[in-house]
Amino acid sequence: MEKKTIKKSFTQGAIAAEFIGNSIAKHQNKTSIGAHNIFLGQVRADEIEGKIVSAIEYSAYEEMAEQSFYEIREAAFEKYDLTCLHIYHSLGLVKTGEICLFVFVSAPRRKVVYKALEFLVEEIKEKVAIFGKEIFEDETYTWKKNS
Amino acid sequence: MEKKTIKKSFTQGAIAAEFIGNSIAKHQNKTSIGAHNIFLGQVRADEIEGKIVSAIEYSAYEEMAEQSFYEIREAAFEKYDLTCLHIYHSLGLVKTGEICLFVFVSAPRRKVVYKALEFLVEEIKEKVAIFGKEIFEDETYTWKKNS
Amino acid sequence: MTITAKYFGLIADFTKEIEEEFTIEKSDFSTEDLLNDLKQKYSELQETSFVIAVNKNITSENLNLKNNDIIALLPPFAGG
Amino acid sequence: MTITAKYFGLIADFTKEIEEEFTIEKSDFSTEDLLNDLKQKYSELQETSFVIAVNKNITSENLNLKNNDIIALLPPFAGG
Repeated sequence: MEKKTIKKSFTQGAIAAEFIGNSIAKHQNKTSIGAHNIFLGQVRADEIEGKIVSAIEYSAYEEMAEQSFYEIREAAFEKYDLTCLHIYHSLGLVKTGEICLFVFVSAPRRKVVYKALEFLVEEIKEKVAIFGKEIFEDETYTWKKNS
Repeated sequence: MEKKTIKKSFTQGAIAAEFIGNSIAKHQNKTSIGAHNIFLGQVRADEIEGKIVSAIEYSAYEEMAEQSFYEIREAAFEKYDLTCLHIYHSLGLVKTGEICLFVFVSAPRRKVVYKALEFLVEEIKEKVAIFGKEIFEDETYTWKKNS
Repeated sequence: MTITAKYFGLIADFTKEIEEEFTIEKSDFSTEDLLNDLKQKYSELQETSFVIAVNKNITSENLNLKNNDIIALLPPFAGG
Repeated sequence: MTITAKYFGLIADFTKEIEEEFTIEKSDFSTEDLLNDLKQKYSELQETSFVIAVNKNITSENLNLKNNDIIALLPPFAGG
């Protein structure tokens, strides 16, 4: 008997561009797919009160967050006619210019992928218990809030 | 004196997953970017009157189409606050499972990238003089129409 | 005057050419005149849906043609 | 009963702990009772915006707690 395991979305450190390229390559044997839509979150070198962000250190309530990712993924499959979808989010240190969020949806036809991707990203931002410490060049920090 | 040249969007054959990964990597020194959104068109193995599509052969009115890509790109920069955007479309043979369209938008904040990407893809589908011959496994073909 | 007609996709299939040059004796010759001549030459055009571009601009008006104009016959687009 | 409080982000900064176990003598003890105690212990909580999750479910109701419940104090989310 197969046990249904919850697919993990967290990954340690930044998400490499090469990993994204490989994920795309893995979908090329699924010939019912006509459209992919990918969202990438990249860490910005924001200026906050005169100091420049050099990295974000992500932490999470992991058990709860993986459960939220699972629910968001199920909701997306329920709402949209998707062939597959993947979510990856960083934990730990991600430097400016590096990628911390990778959301990937695929479907036979394109119309549905725009909406599905926006739904997923907005749900992740709003509902997943992830915390980000914006670390400045002088090693002080502030806690990030989503807007 | 520098002459402004129109960036070319057409590329010969399929767009490799590795090329997409490399494009993403090239944006990691732009630390004002917070969000990327990527659309990929992939050739489907559609069944049409009992025959399975094995490839699409793209042709175009190239001089006119490059001009259309240019105008669509300019319109997107006008409408949306984007850091950069890139469009690549295949010419020639693209097999099922391979990628024929790669549209890549980047912006400081995410809200704008969803709309910008959808605008670009829909404009490309509607306004660019590209033609696609859907080639079946038995080497007969039919002309593709966008829906 | 001399004008060039360009054919794409499905249309090039039955014109068997991708480009043709026409020398027009009249000085007054419009896109509609050209299309009428082409529909005579290629009867399949009568049942084909297409748009035309004059010098790379799509137009639905009946334009007067000038020397060296390029008229493209474009079947439905299928990019992406 | 024994309950566990978990602290995250900004809140863990001032609790200096990521987790604390509390043994409650009363059988009738709610999330609101817990929060009142915690606000006494960590005065910074009074000016901090957060939500709570009981056994991984976010709740805005005042729930009665049971043995082994896990209550997480979650400051604003910042994923992506």
